[in-house]
Amino acid sequence: MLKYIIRRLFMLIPVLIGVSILTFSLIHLIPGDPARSMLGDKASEAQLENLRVELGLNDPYIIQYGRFVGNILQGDLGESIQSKEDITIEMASKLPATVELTIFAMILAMSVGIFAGVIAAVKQYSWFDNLSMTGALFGVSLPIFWLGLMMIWLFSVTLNILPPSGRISSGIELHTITNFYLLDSILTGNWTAFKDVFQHLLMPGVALGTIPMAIIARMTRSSMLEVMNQDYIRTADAKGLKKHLIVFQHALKNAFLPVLTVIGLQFGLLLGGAVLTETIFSWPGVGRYVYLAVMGRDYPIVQSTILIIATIFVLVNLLTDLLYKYFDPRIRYD
Amino acid sequence: MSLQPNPIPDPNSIPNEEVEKLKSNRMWVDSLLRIIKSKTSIIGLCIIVILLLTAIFAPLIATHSITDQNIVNRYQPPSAEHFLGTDELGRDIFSRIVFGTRISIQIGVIAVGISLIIGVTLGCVAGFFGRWIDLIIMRFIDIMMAFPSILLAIALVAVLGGSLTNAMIAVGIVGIPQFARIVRSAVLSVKETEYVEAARAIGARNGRILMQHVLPNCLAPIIVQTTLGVGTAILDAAGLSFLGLGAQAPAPEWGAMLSDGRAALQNAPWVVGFPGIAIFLVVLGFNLFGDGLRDALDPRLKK
Amino acid sequence: ACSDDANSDDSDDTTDQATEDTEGTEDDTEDTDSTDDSSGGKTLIFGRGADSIQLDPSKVTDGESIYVTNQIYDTLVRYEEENTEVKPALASEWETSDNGLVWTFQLRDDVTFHDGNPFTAEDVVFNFERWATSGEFIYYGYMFGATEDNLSGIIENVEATGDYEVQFTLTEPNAPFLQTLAMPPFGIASPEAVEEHGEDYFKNPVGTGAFVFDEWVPDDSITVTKNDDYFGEVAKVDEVIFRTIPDNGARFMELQAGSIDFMMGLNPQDIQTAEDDENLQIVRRPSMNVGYMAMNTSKEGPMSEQLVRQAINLAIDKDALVSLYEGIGKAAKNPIPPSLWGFNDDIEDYGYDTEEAKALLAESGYADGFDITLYTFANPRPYMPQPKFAAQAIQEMLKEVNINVEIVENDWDTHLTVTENGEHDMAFLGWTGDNGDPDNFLYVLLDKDNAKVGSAGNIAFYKDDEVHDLLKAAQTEMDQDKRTEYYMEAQELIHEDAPWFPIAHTTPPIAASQKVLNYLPHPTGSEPFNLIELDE
Amino acid sequence: MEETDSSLLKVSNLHTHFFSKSSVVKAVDGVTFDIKPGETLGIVGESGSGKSITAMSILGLIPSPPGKIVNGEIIYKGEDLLQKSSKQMRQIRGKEIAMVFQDPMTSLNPVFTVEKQMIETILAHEPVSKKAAKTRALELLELVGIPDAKKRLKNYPHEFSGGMRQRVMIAMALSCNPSLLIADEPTTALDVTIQAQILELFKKMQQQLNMSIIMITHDLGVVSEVCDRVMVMYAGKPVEFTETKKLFDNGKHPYTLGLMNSIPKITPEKQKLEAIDGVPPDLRSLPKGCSFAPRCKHVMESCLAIDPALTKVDDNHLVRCLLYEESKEEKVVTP
Amino acid sequence: MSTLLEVKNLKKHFPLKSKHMFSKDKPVLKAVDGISFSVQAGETLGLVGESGCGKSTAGRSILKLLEPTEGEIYFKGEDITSFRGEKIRKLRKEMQIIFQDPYASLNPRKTIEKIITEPMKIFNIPKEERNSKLERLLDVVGLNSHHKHRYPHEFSGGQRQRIGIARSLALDPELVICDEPVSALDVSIQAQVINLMEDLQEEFNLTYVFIAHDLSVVHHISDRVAVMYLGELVEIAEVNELYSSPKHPYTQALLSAVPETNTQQEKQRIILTGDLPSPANPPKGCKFHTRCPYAEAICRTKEPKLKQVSSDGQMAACHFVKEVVEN
Ligand SMILES: Nc1ncnc2c1ncn2[C@@H]1O[C@H](COP(=O)(O)OP(=O)(O)OP(=O)(O)O)[C@@H](O)[C@H]1O
Ligand SMILES: Nc1ncnc2c1ncn2[C@@H]1O[C@H](COP(=O)(O)OP(=O)(O)OP(=O)(O)O)[C@@H](O)[C@H]1O
Ligand SMILES: [Mg+2]
Ligand SMILES: [Mg+2]
Repeated sequence: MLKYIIRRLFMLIPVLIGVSILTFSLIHLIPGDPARSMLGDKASEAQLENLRVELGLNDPYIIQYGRFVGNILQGDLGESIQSKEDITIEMASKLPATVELTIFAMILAMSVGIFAGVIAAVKQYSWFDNLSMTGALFGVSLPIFWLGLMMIWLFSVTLNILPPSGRISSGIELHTITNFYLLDSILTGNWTAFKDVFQHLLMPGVALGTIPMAIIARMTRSSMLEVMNQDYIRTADAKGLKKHLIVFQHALKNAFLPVLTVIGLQFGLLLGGAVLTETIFSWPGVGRYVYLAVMGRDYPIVQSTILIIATIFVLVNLLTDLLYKYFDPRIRYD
Repeated sequence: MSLQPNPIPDPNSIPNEEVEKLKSNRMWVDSLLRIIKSKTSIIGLCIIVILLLTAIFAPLIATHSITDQNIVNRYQPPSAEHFLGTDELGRDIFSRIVFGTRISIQIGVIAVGISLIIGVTLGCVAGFFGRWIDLIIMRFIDIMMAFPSILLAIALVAVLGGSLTNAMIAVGIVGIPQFARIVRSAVLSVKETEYVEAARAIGARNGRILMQHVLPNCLAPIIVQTTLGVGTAILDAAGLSFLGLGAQAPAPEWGAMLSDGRAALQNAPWVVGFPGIAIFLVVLGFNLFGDGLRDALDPRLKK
Repeated sequence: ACSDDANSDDSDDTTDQATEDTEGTEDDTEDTDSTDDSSGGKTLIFGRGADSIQLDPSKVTDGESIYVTNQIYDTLVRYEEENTEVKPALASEWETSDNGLVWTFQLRDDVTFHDGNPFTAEDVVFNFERWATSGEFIYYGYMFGATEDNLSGIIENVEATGDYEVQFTLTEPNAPFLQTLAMPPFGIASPEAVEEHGEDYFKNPVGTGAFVFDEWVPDDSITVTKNDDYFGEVAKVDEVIFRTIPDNGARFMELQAGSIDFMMGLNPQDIQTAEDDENLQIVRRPSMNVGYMAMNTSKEGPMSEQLVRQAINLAIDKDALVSLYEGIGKAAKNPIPPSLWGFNDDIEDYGYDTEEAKALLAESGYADGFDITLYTFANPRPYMPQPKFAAQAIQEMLKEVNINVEIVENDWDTHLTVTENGEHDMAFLGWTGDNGDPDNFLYVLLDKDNAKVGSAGNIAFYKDDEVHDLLKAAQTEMDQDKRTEYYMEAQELIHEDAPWFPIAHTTPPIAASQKVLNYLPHPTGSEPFNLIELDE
Repeated sequence: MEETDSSLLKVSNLHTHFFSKSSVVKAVDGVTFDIKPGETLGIVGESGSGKSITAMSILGLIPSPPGKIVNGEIIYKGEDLLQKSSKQMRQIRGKEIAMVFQDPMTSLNPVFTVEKQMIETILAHEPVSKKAAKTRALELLELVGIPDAKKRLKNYPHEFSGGMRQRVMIAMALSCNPSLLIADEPTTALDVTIQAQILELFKKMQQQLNMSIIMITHDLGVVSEVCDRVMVMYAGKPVEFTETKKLFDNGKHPYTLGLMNSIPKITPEKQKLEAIDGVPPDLRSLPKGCSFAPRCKHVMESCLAIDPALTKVDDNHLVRCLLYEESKEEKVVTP
Repeated sequence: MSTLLEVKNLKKHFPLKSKHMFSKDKPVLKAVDGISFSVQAGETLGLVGESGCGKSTAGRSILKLLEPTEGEIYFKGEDITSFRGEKIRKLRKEMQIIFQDPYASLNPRKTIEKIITEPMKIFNIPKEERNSKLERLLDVVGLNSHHKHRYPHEFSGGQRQRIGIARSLALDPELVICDEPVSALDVSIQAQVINLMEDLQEEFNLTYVFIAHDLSVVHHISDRVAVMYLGELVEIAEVNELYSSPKHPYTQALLSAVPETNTQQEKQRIILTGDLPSPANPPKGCKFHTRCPYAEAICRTKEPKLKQVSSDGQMAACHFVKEVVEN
């Protein structure tokens, strides 16, 4: 198993190299002058040129790429052109924000999605099935930016029960340890903060989690239906096992495997969706960070963020793959 | 005991050339029938048809010009004059949404066209020829898949510049891996079937096998993915426009309209609300229909 | 687009300061009845659209940075609370030689930096030397005419002529010199801190101001705390938090929900809502800006025709356009705002007359109209809160006279680059005054000196020798009446030539909770918060 | 069917239909048979003739919707299984009546060990400890002839060969000492040599445990090897029901005869096979009259109109054919 | 009779995934591991064996649908082993195959007409000829010509198998390899197809290699029978010879395992113990020794050769053939 993991990690290398090349070259095709972004509109051409030399923007691409990869391998993501802030440090606060949001959304999506999918499959054609699958279909068709705005309109503007933006209210003190606020508030036993953080998470979490939730529900249902038609379920029935045992043990464990793959893929959707969600909810995470950087053509930020997100995504997929193999005894590791 | 030979005519042998000819299209007709039988896919189909009709007859349906402004009358709530109210420049939202259907269709067709053509070609080649070609193509697809799609689209639009055309291209490119993978796996499974081997056994060349035997049998997943892909493309392009990376003013693109209306969310929620509903309905239509198609074309359900 | 909403009005052409000192209205009402459950002190939370870039004011041009540095630093002199008259700050008095070349400042002797070091004349010298020896300090170069070859510009020498006396020697007279020294970029930093932190000084600012820098969480918040030893009026609140909430709408909702106390960058649409809300108030910043549409006069084709430019001025319904500002804008007829001295109120605006416009177009041979580009930008600016809507409105209006406008939207940086390169036919832009001098508008925006392709401030590329002569004369003339006369005449010429379609002067609205008292927004775009009180 | 009382299971006039929007599939349409304790009953018929559905009906495992038992009685040990609640049926399944399915490759849950799958059956029906259940599982595996049973218990199904899996399935079916074992084509998916092993195992088990077996198959060879009595099914109906020996020596129904003649025999002299013409009917639109009539060599005018009843032609010999109705002694079932 | 097909020492090994990238030994699955036999024109050679023993692989290798790993194939005296590309395509005219699965072997998107005429189209047979041939083929396989516009899914399994047969006959081949053509069919239908194939053989003077696992079917249709076990031939003989006096213990066991409808005589059963070993990891020596009731030391080490065991050409591969005969 360990060997297998190592081998799989090994196999990631070409993908990651490809990803880095693609990221690097994409970003370098972006028009606009990073030097100007940094110096603002009152800088002279000479000042701009100085900065270009300083940043090595005039070097051949190959050299720039080499430097880019070299730095990243040393854990140095570079500096923001605009704020001069060390990107590695900024990531330390932004990445947890995004990861917290994505995980929250994913947990939401998984718990509701899997539950609804299982019930819908077991009670095929029942009102619950119809309702939840209609809901799921609506879910995959919703523009999440619109959903986000409508939720703000409803819950923040009209009902005024949920905060429209941010991770935590200004007045609330939270001693951060992990930068996952929910976790931190639990660790420090700060329940006021916990409630506040949770309220802040709710709307962006729902907005972000809706599509994966819908997809997971549909996938779970169809996977369950397929499994429920399998011979071994008939066998379990013929053995006189209790219904819940059949559904939640025999069927779900088998049906979960394809769902797992989907969950892995959904992480990509979440990470991408974070750009929209974080923009709408002013969530101080990586998604908004990269979006603002794209708009301001802050090369180093865009490069390293996209690379990091892609790497995370690749790792998550690796993880689901490994879990898949772990759950499925049929797969061998050689 | 009567021992005469079987006097019962084979019910299959009633000679009727005409009927048989008619039946020859039964495969598609059957699928179609199945689609029509499903309520949800009919709803989806209706939405799509309405969308198409709206796009075609937009000038007849729209009650106002889409660019005519009436700044004094901006942010009017829905009324008899303006069914869905007016926007920030006093333009009629209903008419703009009506004309927006044209843009949506354009997005769907072009973006999915790009994914379809490139994706299907890559998937076919990879699946059919296998070996190193497959390896190279699939590694490339893997790399593309490593980027969350919206992020990749944003990066692409950032490179190409924000415009509707570029947004469509970006969304199209982002959709390639999906098609490539679906087609490849379909090709792989079809390639192993006995009828492909039979084709080889009767001396058919690769080109013939691919075009006559493999591809036609991969059509179902391609059709389904195309339908669903149109919905996704519209959604993604709207997202890009929402971020200011897609359609440019004064084009009545729904995502852009929604984005422009944001500032008035508190005072004039309809400016945000209706374009969003329009996007939702259209995407829903394609999803419903795609789902119906999937069920209808799924060989497992054919029995 | 959405980027516009994400960034609020960061008035990055803005500078300045209006701190306070003198008479001590010292009502030390330091109650603990603040709304916040934190330290028990009064916390003022300020919502804004973007984070500061650097907290070293001499290096930045963006308004978001200035809001914060304005709290931390003092300048030698400062503006009055509500206008750009100059009054003492770190310098208690000053005099100038008759030829206007030597300026001598007497400094206060009771000032200490936040790090405990006393403030002396040497510190002033240190700061000016720092700025004058590197190209990094953009505003210095810009205001004092520094170039690559001459990094110190018109300031020949800065010398400590005593512990608390400093003398500036200029190479030529400069009418707005004192005004300029009041600008926030010239806040005096602690030399020790600058040397200690080196590259990272911008994250660890140390000044003499009413607030002490405390903490900076990038893209989230910056906290400053009250400086109890402040030489001027000690702040009425214990702490100010600058919170970054990119979306205008969301920020306003936070205000409505009470989680911030006041905010900039209000969507015009929300003004009415705020006014209707009994817990909120709208404070309007006095106007010292202009938003305009420049026409590229040096480009071959219709824009080079004076008649066409006049026709465009006639063809746009300015009142309707300005009504898009939802009451925060006033129609502009001149390049400078009416609040500035030298404003020519005798000029009559073109008015809205499509027939006349058509006639002019016909006269210039464009009866059938033409195709033209209008460059605009995504991010809202204080002088143009919704450039996208304005562009579409103009596009539609010009259609009436057969002018077919293609809108080209770029984000802010790109917009600057392409317009400076003169790629546009017409382009939106605006200006917020830096120091309250008409020169800061007219010379910068409409003189032929500033019409160089690639770095133009004059993006109409308007090159009129008569105007140039007038502006040049006004620049070196020290007599204000004469200068006024020159500017009046220049405005008339400009009106006639119509290189611009001036749009509006805005009074950028600030929405605040009713609890916020005594808040006086300054025309230059930012102000120290030490006078603000928090009720309840 | 005189000795009703001595029957372990008596199915009478069973009708199981599948309903779809446009049609009704009469998968089982009037099946009647009984089985005595210790007896092996064979059910033969071509694919689709309703064999499996009959078995599933007995166990109450018809997927519903679309399936429904529309008529009939299933009397097991004197009680009608059709009247039982689903909870009661669960207690009967696996304990009283166990089942072995056709495809050993897919009938075991791939994600659980064999041990887990075996003990859960025991634990579901017997009040024993987990440990006892494990011991029992081990015994059973040894009983069905799995070498190295102790180690094999920990294995997953995919680690077994087809024959071994079928043994596991049988062991599992036997775990609660059922009185009736229904084996649905237990050897069809296996190779001949393995089939021989499994059939041998069945015989052994029956002798040791004295249970009744319903052996469903389409292979007349299998029937002749293991069954005491046989029911031949065609298009959802029994067409002949008798002792095995009688069937092979003195089969009566044209379908039975056709079936026997279409099987090539390993005899030195080769004869041309006598195929049955045509194809089995579509169960959605059965022909009027006898379902077999369109393929029957002996078809008569009346066959097309009258659906014959199962008629006793001899001791323990029932046939559903008009050819024999003339000499009818007793009508057993009127469908 | 002339020899139509001769196979010498044919091997087909499939590469298996190696343990890791750099491992030296490339594991292979020896699906067919050195079989030799010949087929006379006009005869039917039956090929039997249990599932996975390599019957289909052998058939496909002969047709060169799979590239043989080793060995030679002579067709009409010509060595076709090294044929590539066009040359193989030419061969297709003379060698055809019928598949096991009547559902999977017909392209569901093509009408019957297209399916049957496709081979002729590929070989550029003019349209009129194609059409008349189509009618004739439909007729001989017992299908109604009105069915030609239908799609495969509208036919029953037996009918589909007839379509497959018609397709394979479209080019007038001499040799047809039948890969379990009746295994998937119901007994009553099976008989129809077997009868049809027999008739066709007579009519078109076909040579069959008939692959099956059902011994009685093979017995019925074959002139000679070859028995395979784990990729190797263990016995080959004239049909009655083989069935009446099988020489190899595997053949004996196989025959005894067939359930018989004949209730009269109880026959002697040889129940083999254990399962078929995996072809990826076959036993050393005689591959059958793990299940053979007569196995001795030599069987575990030495691989027996196929050798003649009786005067009329019966061959078997067993060290103890003589003793077996005596038993
Ligand atoms: N869920 C279902 N819905 C509709 N029809 C069904 C369903 N299940 C079975 N049938 C039909 O019932 C008939 C009898 O099926 P059954 O499985 O009993 O046949 P069988 O005799 O066991 O055949 P085989 O030898 O193929 O297993 C078939 O025609 C089948 O199509
Ligand atoms: N393409 C392939 N790659 C790897 N192994 C293969 C391939 N084709 C067949 N095999 C293996 O070769 C062996 C022989 O297969 P083959 O299909 O020839 O057997 P068979 O005798 O026809 O069996 P059956 O009766 O099941 O059809 C099997 O173990 C099979 O798994
Ligand atoms: Mg069955
Ligand atoms: Mg095979």
